[in-house]
Parts: sequence; structure tokens; C-alpha cells
Amino acid sequence: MGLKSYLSGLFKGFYSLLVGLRVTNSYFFHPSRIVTQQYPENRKTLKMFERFKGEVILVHNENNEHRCTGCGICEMNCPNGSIEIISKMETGEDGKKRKAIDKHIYHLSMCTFCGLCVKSCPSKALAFGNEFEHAVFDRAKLDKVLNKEGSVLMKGVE
Amino acid sequence: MQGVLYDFTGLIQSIDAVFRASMSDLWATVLEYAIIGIIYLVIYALIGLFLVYAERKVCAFIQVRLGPNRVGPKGFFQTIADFIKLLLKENIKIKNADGVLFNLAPFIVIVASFLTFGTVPFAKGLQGIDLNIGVFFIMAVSSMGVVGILLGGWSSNSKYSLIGAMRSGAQIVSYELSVGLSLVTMVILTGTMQLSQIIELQSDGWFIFKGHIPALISLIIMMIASTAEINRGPFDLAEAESELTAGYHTEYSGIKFAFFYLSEYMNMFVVSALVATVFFGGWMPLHIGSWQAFNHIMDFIPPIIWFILKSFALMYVIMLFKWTFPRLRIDQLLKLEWQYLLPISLFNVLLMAFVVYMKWYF
Amino acid sequence: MAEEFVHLAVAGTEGQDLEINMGPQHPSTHGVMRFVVKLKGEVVESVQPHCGYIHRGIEKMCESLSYPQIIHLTDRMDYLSAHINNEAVCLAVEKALNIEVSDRIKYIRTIIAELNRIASHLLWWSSMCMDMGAVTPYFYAFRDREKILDIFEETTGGRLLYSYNCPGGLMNDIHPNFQKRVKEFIPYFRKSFKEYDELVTGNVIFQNRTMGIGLLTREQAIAYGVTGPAGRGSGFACDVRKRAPYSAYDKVQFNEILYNEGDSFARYKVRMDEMLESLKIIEQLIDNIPEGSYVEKMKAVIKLPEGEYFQQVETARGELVVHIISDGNKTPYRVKFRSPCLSTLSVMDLISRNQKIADLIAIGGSLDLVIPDIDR
Amino acid sequence: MTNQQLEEVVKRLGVEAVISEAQFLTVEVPFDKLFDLARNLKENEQTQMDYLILITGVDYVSSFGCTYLLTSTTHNHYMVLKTRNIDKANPRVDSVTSLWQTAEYHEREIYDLMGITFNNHPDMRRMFLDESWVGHPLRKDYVDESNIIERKY
Repeated sequence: MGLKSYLSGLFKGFYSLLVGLRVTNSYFFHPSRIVTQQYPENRKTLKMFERFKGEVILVHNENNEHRCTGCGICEMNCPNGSIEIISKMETGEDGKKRKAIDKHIYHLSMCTFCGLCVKSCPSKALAFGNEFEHAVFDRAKLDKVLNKEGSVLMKGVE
Repeated sequence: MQGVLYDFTGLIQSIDAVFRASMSDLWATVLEYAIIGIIYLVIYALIGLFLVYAERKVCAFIQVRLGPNRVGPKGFFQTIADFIKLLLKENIKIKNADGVLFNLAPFIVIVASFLTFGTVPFAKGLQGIDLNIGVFFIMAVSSMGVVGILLGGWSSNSKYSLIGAMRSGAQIVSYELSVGLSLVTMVILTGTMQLSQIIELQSDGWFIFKGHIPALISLIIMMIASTAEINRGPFDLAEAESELTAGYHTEYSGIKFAFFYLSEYMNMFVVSALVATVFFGGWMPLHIGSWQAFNHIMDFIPPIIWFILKSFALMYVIMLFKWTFPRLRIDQLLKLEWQYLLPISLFNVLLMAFVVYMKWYF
Repeated sequence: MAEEFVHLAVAGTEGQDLEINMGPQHPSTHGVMRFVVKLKGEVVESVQPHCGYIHRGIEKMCESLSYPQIIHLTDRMDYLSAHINNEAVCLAVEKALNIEVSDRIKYIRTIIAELNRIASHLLWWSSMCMDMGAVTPYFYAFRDREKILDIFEETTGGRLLYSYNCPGGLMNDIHPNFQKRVKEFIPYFRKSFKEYDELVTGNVIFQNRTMGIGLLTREQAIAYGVTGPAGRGSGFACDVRKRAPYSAYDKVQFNEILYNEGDSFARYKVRMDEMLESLKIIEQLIDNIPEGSYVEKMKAVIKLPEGEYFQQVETARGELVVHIISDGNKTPYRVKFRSPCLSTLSVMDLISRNQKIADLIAIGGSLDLVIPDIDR
Repeated sequence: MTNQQLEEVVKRLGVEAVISEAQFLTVEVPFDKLFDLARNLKENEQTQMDYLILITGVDYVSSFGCTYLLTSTTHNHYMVLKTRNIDKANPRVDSVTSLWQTAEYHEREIYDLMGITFNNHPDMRRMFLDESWVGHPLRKDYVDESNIIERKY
């Protein structure tokens, strides 16, 4: 190794280190570039994107009506068996007996958010909710009944 | 004489006189030792804890994060909480570990760093012990810590620890040379090894300016080599988190781990204090030759502040090293020392001797 | 006691071999993977990988699931290029059914696949730097990856596992903000990319750690089936996007990055250059997304005609091949995923012999193994 | 090379093979002739199948089969090698590890999950599962009541 290459290697190496130091140093003196989000504090301003897949919900309107007919297509499409539908027979206003939903059970603990239930639902009853704080102390709490107490099928949905 | 404004010598002497007047010489000495010891312990722990906090904040800011911010204002008490946690933690007994050596190792490490800490001159008169071979003493004692690291790695009956300890041994043996030589370079210029005298000599300008080129080279080598000697990144091969989990202290827990941890930071402090003392005038304010007015203004800033500022600035540089560079490999580490640093510092000693002989310094 | 020492001395070098387990819990294995490493001092004598810690039997599960249902499982193989895995299955099914999807679908798939590739390479970059002991790059890369994930989240609803593809198209149309955000991201990324180069690529320590380490020749790369950036770092032109173009790759201009050195640094450079190349692809497509439907009309129950179907795609780690054997039912008879990481793993022992432990980590970083992809 | 030319090459090699054309040219050979044909395909100047992409082990209920997807890095043509009718009681095929090193891990995987043993394989161990695992999960008749949950539909 010649003295020249020895020295040039030394200085080049040293310079490359200084270049690196300049980057980190500039970050230290520019705290405005910090990107940390203070999570529990910013809960109020924290807004998820509308398509964010937090959980599956059964959409209810203000009259406590939903669009689920209890057909069971979502149950069939779910790859993990995280949806169970318990249906009942109900007499409609026209006196005809038809299938209706009793309980739409959703096992959040098994759901992989593939979106097949929402996509396959023929009456657009299901949707993704933005709730993401799912931590609970009891696993049983992750088994949810999606249709609210006393809710009925929206008129005009077959 | 400059620096009289904040001279602690008189204060210390009068305290000493009060003690000696009220009791026998023996008791006065014992009591003074005890008090100084306790004060040093407390300062040691406080500086150590603050450094841990400072390092975490510095690295957080570099890494576009906020760092600790939950315990106390701006997370200031985070390290105290951590320390309490470490105190309460279980001291795990390692199966087939060599019990005596395993327990001894952290103490050796912390005693070594504590001894060096005793010689740090904080301000005029504020120095634990002012040896006339101060520089040499720090050099000698600080390398004792590696014994503790070797013992800790060897006795904990873990392969990772063993590899880490062996690396550390090889590393410190070689980098000691460069640290020594760069200090020798400066000693040639100063003509003394007593830290207080070295500082006094810089009352009309720091040695980094006085010694110009050789002093600058020596400073760079000193910074690199001492970073390696205190086992900090990018030379933290003994710990090498991604390779050896935690290296030599993998098996330590609780307060024994805290000893290793604390001593690492304190070694960093001592090294920066030493560099600040030898190159940047320690507690001596910034004085420029004959600018009397400027020098006077500078004198009003207490020397302890000067000292803290200088050593913290140097520590920031060492931290910046750690958070910027990737780690070296063991053979590269040795290559850097034997192929680059050692020849350069040997050359530098000659250069400095020549400069001093020709009186080319200011 | 004395006898023991004598015995040790007689045993010679054999007694001095050190066998250490790296993993399954180790800071440098990117997942649960165990390497039994034989060491002589600092030098690695052999590396024996033990996998299967997270084997989930995806191929077995696929045999009882219908084709749309398989897709969400492929997310979980190479979770860092989830979209590209999805695409592979979808393309295979579409090919079997002879469905030609519209250009809009192709363009969107390609853009998202390239964004996915950048995100994956960013994560690789950060973790490789972390393996080498530099922690700071990790945060810079994650900061920038976050921007891509935001784009994904807005359009697909997922941050890591998208499940955005379905046979015949996409789950939903791109979000109205998609194009705007992507166009904002490109110059932003180019700027931070300069910083990456300054911080790591040019760094003398980094170059010394990677150059000449873990040499893999072109012949070895082909024989061991090392594809993706690791193979291209050895000069093996294995880019499926060039060799067998799918989606919109035949409509764009881009270079296949090839380096002939075959060391860790070459693999590093391939990935770094590939990120810029991906940006170029995105730039060509983002303004030209044609109008059209985001999903083709498909039957409610997808049944593949009897036969065997192969589909190759280029994930961020190499060549993923989906091999579907169908017997005409709605569930496949057998599905095989040729995961790039399994083949890449097989050179680990070869190229890390006689290197130092630290090199082993650097090599592991440069190969960019994703353990769930190996185990499946 | 086009599929037709490839077909001719295979025919010239004189192996009793059933050749059909699907997505790629598919050559079906008896499992004891597989290794010879594979070696010929690799070493033949015209084919140069130097890159083995994948090996799939298939359980055809009555027998086992293996599918090899081969390609050439110089000519960029593909070919599928297939073998069926591997005895279920004692499934054994010649290993191609000596031709393509990548086969080592792929064959180990097949051995592990499908239970096909490969002759002359350098390291015939299980890949993913524990050595004490009973059975080979990818077989169609594999029963594991504790780990496999049957879906209702």
C-alpha cells in the first residue's frame, strides 16, 4: 500500500464520516422535524382514514334499522369462521313467513380483515368501522353481537 | 491572577481548619474522607443518571423522536424511575456461573470508573485528589475496568458473554496505546501531568490553540480512541447488541447491571472531562491572548459552568458518534488502531516534540 | 481436575469449537428463526438454519378454501410485500379463467406493487442498518415508510396486510386522494433518499463492513435459486418483471439493476437503486391511469378448470411462484407457493463460512429474509 | 426456444415421456427415469435448464407425484417436468440436488410435509416440523383432530 493511497483512503473515509455526522447533527438541532405522535393525548384529533379496517360493523340508521336479511352469505365467505349467523323465522306485515336475523355474531379475535364479508354482502349491510382500540382483558368480550338490541330490518331491503 | 473570582481553595481550606480545630487530626481526616466520599458518591450517581437521560434525549432528537416524556416534566425523572426499577429487580443467579467472580465483576468496573472520577477537576480547588501524575493515574485506573468486563463475561457461563468479554479485552489493550500516546503528545507540550497545573497553564489560551496542528491531530485520535476504550458505539463490540444480544453483561440483572450501565456513562463523562481539561482548558474560561476586556467578561461565567459546558459538548460528540455510525468488525477495529491511529499518533508525538523544541507553539 | 485440563489440551482444536444458537429469540434474526452457528473464535465454521417455528400450514389451509379466500392467507407469507403476493394468486386465477383485466386494474396494481416494494426495501434498509449497529437509519426509514403506509391505508384500508386484490380486479377503487398523495411522496422520497446515501451508503465503516463479504457467484446464485435483489447482486438477471412481464410492467420503461460483485454491498446497492427505479415506474403510470372499472365481472363462485397453473411475480425478495393444481372444484386441489426466501436461505451456510460473526449478521441483513415467507 | 423445439429435443433424448402442452410444455416421465432426463435437460446445449424454480409434491390419493418447474437463464424457456405414480407405501424419488442445489431445501420441505423420500439427498431431515412429529400434514389422508378444524361448509 503506497503512502498516497493510504492517506487518500484515510481522508476519504474521514470525510464520509463527517458527512454522516452532519446529517444526524442537523436533525438534533431541528427538533421541529420530530414526527412522534403522542397517542393517548391526541385521541381527539386522531382520525383514521374512512376505509380503515378496524372491525366489521352492521350499519344501523337512526331508527335502529339495519339492512341484514340473514342470508348467511357473509358467513359462507368468511375464511376463518369469524361470522356466525343465527336466524329466526319471522312473520312479515304481509303475513308471509320469512327468514330474519336473530343474532349476527362476529368473532373479532378470529377476523383477519380480508374484507370478503363486506364485499360479498348482497344488501350492503356490513361495513368496516374505524374503531381500533380493541384491547380487552377478557377474550369473551371480542365475540360481538353486531345487530343492536331491538333493531329491525330496514324497509325495502330484500 | 485570573479565575480568583470563583476560587474554592480558600473555602475548602477553611472547612478543613474548622474540622481540625474541633477534633483530633486523625478524626478530622477520617471525617473529611467520609464526607468527601459521600459527596462524590451522590454526585457520581446524579451525573450518571442525568447522562442516561441526556443520552436518551439526544438520541431521540437525532432519531426524530421525542424520547422519554412521561415521568416528570419532559421525562426528566425517567432515569430515576428506571433506577428504582433496577434496584427492585431480582438478582438472578446463573446456573454454573462462578459466583464470586460474577458478583465481583460489576464492582471492579464501577470502582475503576469511580477512581478516575475522583481526579476530575470541576473548578479551582474543587478536585477530589490532585495528583502530580493525574493524567497518568486516569490512564492507569481507567484500563482497570476491562478486568471487570473480562471477569463478568467469563464468569457468567454464557457464550455470548464470553465472546463479548474477549473482544473487549483485545479492544482495550490496543486502544490504550493510542489514548496514551495522544496524551503523551499533550504532556510534551504542557510539561506536567498534574491536572490542576495543566489548567493553570491554559489561562492565556487553550492547548488546542496553542499546540495547533499536532494538538488537533492528537484531539481527533484521542476522541476516537477513548470512544473505543469506553466501549461505546461505533466501537461497542463488547456489547454488540445485534450480534451478541448484550455481550458481556447479557446475564446480569438488577443493580449489578445498573453498575455496568452507570459506569459506561461515567467513563464517558471522565473521558470528556479529561479531554476538556487537557485540550480545552478544563474549567478555565475562554481567554484570548491580550484581549483584557473580553477575558474579563469571560471570567464572570463561573468555572464550573465552563467545565460542564465543555465536557457536555464533548459528550454530545461522543453520543453523535454512537447514533450515526454502524459498528465496526473486530478485525477492522484492530486494523484501525494498528494501521492508522498508532502510526499517526507516533508520528504526532515526534511532530509535537519538534514543535516544542522549535518553540513553534503560542 | 488436572486430568480434565490435560484432556482439553489433547483434544486440541476440536474442543475449542463454540456452538451458539442465534435465535429463535435474538435481536438480529428478523423473526423466529434459529441458526446453529459453529464458531472457531470469531470465525464462523458453519451455519445450520432451523426453521418451522412459525409454520402455519398455509398450503394445507388453502386446500379447503375457495380462491378469493386464499388471498388473505398469502398476505401473511411475505408480509412485507403483501400486495404482490395477493397479485400472484389473482393473476394465476385470472390466467386460468382466461380473463383479461382492464388496464386500469393493471395500472393500479403495478403502482401499488411498486409502492409496496419501496416500503419493503425501506424496512429492509432500516433493519440492515440496525444489524450493523447503526440505529438511527431505522427511524428515518420508518418515518418515510409511514408515508407509504398512509397512502395504502387510505386506499386499501390496511397498513401492512392489504387484501386489496381479488380475482378479477380490486376490492375497491383507488381513493380520490391517491394520485395526489403519491405525487407528493415521490419528490419527498427522493430528498430523503439523498440523506440515506450520506448517512449509510457512503459511510466508510459501512462499506468496509459489506464490501467483499458474503460472496455469491452468479453460478451459485442460479444453482441455489437465489432470486430477487440478492440474486441480481450476483449478476443473475432474474427479474420476473423483465423476464415474464405481468400487469403493466410491459408498458413501462425501467432498468433491471444488476451488480456483478456478489457481495453484501452489491445486494445493498441493488435494493437502493431499485427503490429509485420503482419511483420511475410509478412516475410513468401515476398520471396515466385509464378510466374504467376496478373489477371485472366474475362468477359468484369461482371454479378453475382442471389443470395446473403457474404464475410468477417479482416480490421485494425475489421470485414468488404460485402453482395451483385444480380439479375443477371451487377449492384448489393443491397450492404450492415457491417462496423466494426459502431458496435464499439455502445459501446462508455457503456464503457465511469463514466470515466473522459480525459478517454473518451483515449477510443475514443483506439477504433480507422474511421468516414467515420461509415457513409459510 | 419454442415449446415445439423443446418437445423435439425431449423426444430426441429417447425417454419414454408423455408430452402435453398446457401453460408450459409439460413432460411426464416415470419417476425412475426422472433424474436422467433432468440431467440431460440441464446439460444439453440446446435446453440448458440451469434454474430449478420449484418442486411441488402432490398427493394424487392413489399415488404421489412431483412437479418440477425448470427454466433456462440463457434461453429463457420454461418446462414442467412431472412424475406420477410414486408408490404410496414407500414413496422414493431420486433427488436432483446434485443438479440444482436449491432442490436440497425444496426436497426437504416435500419430505417433511408430503413424506416423499429422496434418494441420494445429502441431508434428508424434516424441514419445518419436529423430528418427533407423526405423519405428513400435506397428505390428503392426514388426520389431526386437535389441529385441523373442519369447516361447516
